[in-house]
Amino acid sequence: MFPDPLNFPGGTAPMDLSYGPEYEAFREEVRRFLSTHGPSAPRTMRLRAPETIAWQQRLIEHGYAARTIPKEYGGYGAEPDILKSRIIAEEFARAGVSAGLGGQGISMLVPTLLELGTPAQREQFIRPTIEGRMIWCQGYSEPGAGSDLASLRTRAELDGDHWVVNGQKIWTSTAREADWIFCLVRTEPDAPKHKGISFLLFEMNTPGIEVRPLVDMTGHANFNETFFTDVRVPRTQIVGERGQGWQVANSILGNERDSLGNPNATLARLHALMALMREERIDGRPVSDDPVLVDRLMRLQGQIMAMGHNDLRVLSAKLGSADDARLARMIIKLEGTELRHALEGLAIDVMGELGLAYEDHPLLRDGGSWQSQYMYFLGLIIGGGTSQIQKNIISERGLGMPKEPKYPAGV
Amino acid sequence: MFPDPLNFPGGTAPMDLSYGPEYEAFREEVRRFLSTHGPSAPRTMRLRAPETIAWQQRLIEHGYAARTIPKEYGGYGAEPDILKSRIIAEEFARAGVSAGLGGQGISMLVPTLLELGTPAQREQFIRPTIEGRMIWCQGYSEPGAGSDLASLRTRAELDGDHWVVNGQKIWTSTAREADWIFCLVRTEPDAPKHKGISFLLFEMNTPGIEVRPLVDMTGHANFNETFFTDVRVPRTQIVGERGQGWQVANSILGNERDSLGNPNATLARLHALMALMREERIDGRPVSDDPVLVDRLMRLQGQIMAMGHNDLRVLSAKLGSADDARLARMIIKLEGTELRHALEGLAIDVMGELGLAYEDHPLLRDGGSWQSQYMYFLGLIIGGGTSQIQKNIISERGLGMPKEPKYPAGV
Amino acid sequence: MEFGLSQEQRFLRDSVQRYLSEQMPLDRVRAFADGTDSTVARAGWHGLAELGISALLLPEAAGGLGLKALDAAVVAQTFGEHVTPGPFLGTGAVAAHVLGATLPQDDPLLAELAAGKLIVGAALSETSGAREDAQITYQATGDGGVLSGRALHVLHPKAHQFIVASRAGALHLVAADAPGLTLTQTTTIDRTRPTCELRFAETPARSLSDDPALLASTLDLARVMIAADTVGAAYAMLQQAVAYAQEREQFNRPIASFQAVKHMCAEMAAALEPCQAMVWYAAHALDALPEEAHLTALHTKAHVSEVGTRVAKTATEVHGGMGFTDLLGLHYWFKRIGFNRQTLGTPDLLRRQAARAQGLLASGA
Amino acid sequence: MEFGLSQEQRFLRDSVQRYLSEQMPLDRVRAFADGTDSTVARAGWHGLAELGISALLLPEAAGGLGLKALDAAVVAQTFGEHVTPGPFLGTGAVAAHVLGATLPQDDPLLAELAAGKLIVGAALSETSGAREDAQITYQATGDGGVLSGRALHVLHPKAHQFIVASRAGALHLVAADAPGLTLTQTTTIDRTRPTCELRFAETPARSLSDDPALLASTLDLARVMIAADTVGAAYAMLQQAVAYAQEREQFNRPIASFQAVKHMCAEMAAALEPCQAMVWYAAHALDALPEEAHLTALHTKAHVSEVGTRVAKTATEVHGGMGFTDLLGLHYWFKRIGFNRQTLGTPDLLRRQAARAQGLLASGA
Repeated sequence: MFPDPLNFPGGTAPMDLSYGPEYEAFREEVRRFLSTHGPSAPRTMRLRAPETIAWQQRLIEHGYAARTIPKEYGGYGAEPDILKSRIIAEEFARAGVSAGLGGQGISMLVPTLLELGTPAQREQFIRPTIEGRMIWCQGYSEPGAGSDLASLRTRAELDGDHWVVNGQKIWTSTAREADWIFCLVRTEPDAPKHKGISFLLFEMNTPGIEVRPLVDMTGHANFNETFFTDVRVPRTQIVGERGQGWQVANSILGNERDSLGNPNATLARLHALMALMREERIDGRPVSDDPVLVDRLMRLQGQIMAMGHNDLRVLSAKLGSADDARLARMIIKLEGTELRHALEGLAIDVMGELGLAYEDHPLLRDGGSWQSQYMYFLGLIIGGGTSQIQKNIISERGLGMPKEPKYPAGV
Repeated sequence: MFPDPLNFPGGTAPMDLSYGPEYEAFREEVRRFLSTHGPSAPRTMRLRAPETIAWQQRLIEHGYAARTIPKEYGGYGAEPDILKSRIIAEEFARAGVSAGLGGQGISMLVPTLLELGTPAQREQFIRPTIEGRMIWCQGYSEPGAGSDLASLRTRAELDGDHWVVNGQKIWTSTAREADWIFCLVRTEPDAPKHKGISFLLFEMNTPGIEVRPLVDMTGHANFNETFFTDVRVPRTQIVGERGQGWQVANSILGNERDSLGNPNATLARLHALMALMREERIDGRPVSDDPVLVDRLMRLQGQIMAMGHNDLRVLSAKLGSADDARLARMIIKLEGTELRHALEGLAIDVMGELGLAYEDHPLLRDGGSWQSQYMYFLGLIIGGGTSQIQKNIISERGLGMPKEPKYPAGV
Repeated sequence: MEFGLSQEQRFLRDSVQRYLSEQMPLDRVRAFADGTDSTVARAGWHGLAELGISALLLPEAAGGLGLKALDAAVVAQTFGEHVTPGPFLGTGAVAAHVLGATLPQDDPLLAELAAGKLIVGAALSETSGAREDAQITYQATGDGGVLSGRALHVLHPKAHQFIVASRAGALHLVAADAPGLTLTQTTTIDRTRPTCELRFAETPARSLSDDPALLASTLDLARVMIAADTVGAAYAMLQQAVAYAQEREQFNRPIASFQAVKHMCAEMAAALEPCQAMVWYAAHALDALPEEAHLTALHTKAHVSEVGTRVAKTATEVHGGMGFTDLLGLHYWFKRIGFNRQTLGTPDLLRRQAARAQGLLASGA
Repeated sequence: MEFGLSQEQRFLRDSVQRYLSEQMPLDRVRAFADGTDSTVARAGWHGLAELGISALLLPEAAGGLGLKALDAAVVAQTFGEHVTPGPFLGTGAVAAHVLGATLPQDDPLLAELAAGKLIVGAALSETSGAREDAQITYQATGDGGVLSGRALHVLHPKAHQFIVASRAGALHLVAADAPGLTLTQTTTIDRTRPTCELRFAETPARSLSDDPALLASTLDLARVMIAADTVGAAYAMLQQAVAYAQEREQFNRPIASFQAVKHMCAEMAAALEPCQAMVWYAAHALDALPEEAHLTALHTKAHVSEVGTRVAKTATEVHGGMGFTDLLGLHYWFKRIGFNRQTLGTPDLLRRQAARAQGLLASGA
């Protein structure tokens, strides 16, 4: 039987959506910083640009970036505090100021190294990464290993003091810009599939690496394919032990999933859609007076409200409320990406034939973001665990239903 | 690869939706019959009532019931003619006159006996069945054998010249009225499950049979449970050989599936719903002026149109057009029952709180049919092969996708 | 920052759950629904009154517990979960809210209400899309005033008093035995919640409020309570579906191991889980976030109803033929969710109100 | 009684299919779409003209084949299936229908049209929900007349002539090089079908028809053709999804063996299969059932668009990440279906028209 959602343990303190005086003081501090320094922030955080690196440095000094990274590795060294992180994100978003560099090096590799890296690895990689001087890409998925990531085939064989890597990765999003890659490779071909993988780090300028931009349905190359031919990687550039790469990678995969259904971003899009509907006219009449399209908008608003409230519940659970909110967390990626896709799709209908406009069309609305996001969110429905994988997880881990039987390899 | 729907063989004659002069003459003949005899038809065809049997007899004489049953068994003895059957159905429906008795004896058992019964069985059963003097019920499903019908456990063991039947059937719709039952029982417990079943016929007044009405969510007992305790059935009352019951039953099961998505009935409901929307008022304003509810109505009308055209295609294929319309036939039950359920549900929303009215509520609309059909069609989505089974069939037989692996018995 | 139930709310929920599991199991609900024991609802209400449910929303000064909408939502959800008959919506929620705000705190009616002795029905439906041109008008007379007209889909036919919303947005209190009042019981699909039609012919009535804001807050409260009831009922259906799928075997395996069945359950859970947070938030907004309360209440009832309808259908399908029969009683939850959807505003009507509240549909369509 | 395609229609379809498979495979479509070979559409149209496609709907007296809307729908469906660029909609359908009905049968334009030498664009969008207050007005002058105003989302920017619908419901013919005409190419998501904006400043125009019925039948025809295109594109996506699922292995089995994937494909097939019959019927209604033609055309484009959108999304999901990339080119079909949905009336607009055509929404909302 699944954990009874009607009888979860429950909370201890009464409902209180304020963050409390300490946090409101912190919020004021962030606002002061933003009013002082915000105007000097770069509009776009171009990788490696001096103004990017300078802004990133200033953010770290004030504890708005690399907040919980220890000082010895160049971070701010604060204790983790979910509410402060949220306040920072909220205030920077409201002010329209960059809250610092993201990217898979900072969001995924650094936490991994802090947990499982050697002291030498932490020393070598964390500081330049968080400071924006070392750019990473992630080498996980392969053409033949998507939902079934653990079946990956890129192999690395020891040859003296080097791993020799051969194979192909896909969806390597910043491969063209990256200095380094963190990469899952098969090092123990005879072990069961989850136990034959290792987690390697290597430079992208190593001979034998070819990166090809991967154009997607939006018409842009948001991702790449990366090919390895006899790429020689020093033996020590491994995180964790040989064969433990699957666990190393999974120690941080969870973080990625939560972020795909960001309710603040969705709410911002809802408001943009409302504005669009007030401006857009059909036969001279504003779409905001069209009962059928407005009903679709209201349906989405109801869903977005529910997801926003769900997000508060998850936040509260992370803060230690007695409600574990397990199911509430688990459904975010599935519901959040579908909702965004539907929202962007409504905007296209709102615009009628102008909903087809793209790129340099003179009547393009909102920079074409409705059209590109409609497609991009279809990509996100698929990426990071397809909706089918999400439903497997919800039914198995969330509701306690049995797994499908495994097929033996090679059948 | 599934049969390419874009490259099915195609037809031979140009599109022509008229039935042609021969059939229009036949239609005139049916109309003449209806204007002459229609007024004397019983309003409801109560089983066994003398007026029912008299009307059934008159229909058979004119070839409007038991049309293709050979004369020697009491039928009219015509060649099968799908268009004539359709014209009969259309004209009787239009005139609101009963087109004769239905029921599983006439629709399922009689065709089975004609195909697989012994001469003695045909002689004994067909005439009284089609004349409405012998009522049948069907004993197929069991509490433990629904989607997986072939796992049925009601068993029959030979004891001298008799089968001794023990077990339980469910969904036996006319069990309380029936004289006889046609029943699937397990006679070869050691054979593979599809090969251990036999098709027996026995009287419902045989000692050891208990019928319990099965109340369903509509509040009525549309079905029954039927229990067998040492029911003794003469050895000869078997159709086909021992162990061939599965094939005997499947020789006619297909007929049932087609009928659950009847587009004419759905169209009649759509028109009734339109009428309801013109009459019903919210705050004094007719619902037919409510853009959102009308949009839902129009969505359904579009789907119903498509299903009606699909039905014409299937009809044409049965008449021998080169288009085999296999997929078109296969999807009718799934789409048709879902569509009806949605249609009845819209009517409930149209009525607002009066959509809850039931039975003797003084403001009940249309006899409460919207409410009861809403629930009944949920039953039909499940019954006769659930939507999940339908989708398995469509993907496997329609699209050529692989079957799921079978689990060994007893695991 | 704390989003969720407090320890007190958890105790409240657990005590109601325990009472309902022990005293109002499905066979008692059935007995009430099929008419074999018409005392079930009243007896249950008396038992619940002992737990304080009838006094929950009444001010402490009026002998109540002075609890909040969120506490009431917690209780309403358990009623949906157990398909509990009884007058909670009209009496425990609407009457406590309206009478607590309008009667003198020492009015004996309030003490009776708190004690669970006074049952109050609610005639509010004409505020949410009037049918049959039904409406109520109030006329002041020398010694009070009289109501005339007709109210449909009135909750709690066995009430002693009825709270009645007039066309002008005022609220009135009418005794069940007042002259000129005719009550006709009306059967609906949900036998756990009887309804009636009231006809008023210059029926004496006590005027409670002329303030449209009180009517508005009453409707907000009632709609959030209904949504909470639906969330409880839908969770109960999901749980039953998962449990049934794990027991039921076809093709030599539990049907819970079929990916199609798993995904049906996952889709129910994914749609339903945010509804839990939404109902908590909407109830909390009634208590503490006045600018958000109205819009949130509208959206909560609309969205939760849509999800509830889908869960009700899907959970029934997971049960196969058994779901369609009366044997498991699953249809009580199905009909409860249906009743909640239609009562005090179908989703489309509520969404239209939500749009108007935000300045959309300004042309009046 | 015969519902379906005749032998001739099947031959027509097969010959177009063969031509497109051989001469317009996906790499040619890509070359056109990414701008590396802008001649593909024109060259293809010339090749199709040799098969008679440009003459299909023109009367025999005008040098055409005198075929019917059903024949044209068969062809349109193959274009959708192959995501074929080219001027079929504006030239092969709209222009053949309008010019064939309005010009003298010996007008040299008709012979050029039949031969595939005359490309005609179509500026009809303002009839289906005008945007940006765009509209065209016609003013008669001594020696003909002039058009003023603006037309958005005009099909076939490389046309020699444009058929233009005026605000009054009249139809006009304008040469691409007429004085006072400004053409701006406009990029859309679907690179297989270029569009432009036209601005008219007292631009001389030939008046073709004042009859609103001709405009109405033109829109009915165009919408059925678009629906047929969507059905072809959606079948192509379904077929690709089924084929991909059978090739692609994950967890040591073809993903086609997962019940979730099977059911996604089954749902696509179940929704799409009736659309085939619907398009045939709608086209046949244009040819032979005048009382049904308009309503059927509205519903066909609306319903097929909704199904198409669902199929486009689901088929992409079945392809997993590959569906999102440009590698397989699946997105050409996705965008084609999207283009068809938005062009000449989104589903909600068409449903509103369908409702009005049946006397619903009489209050004018």
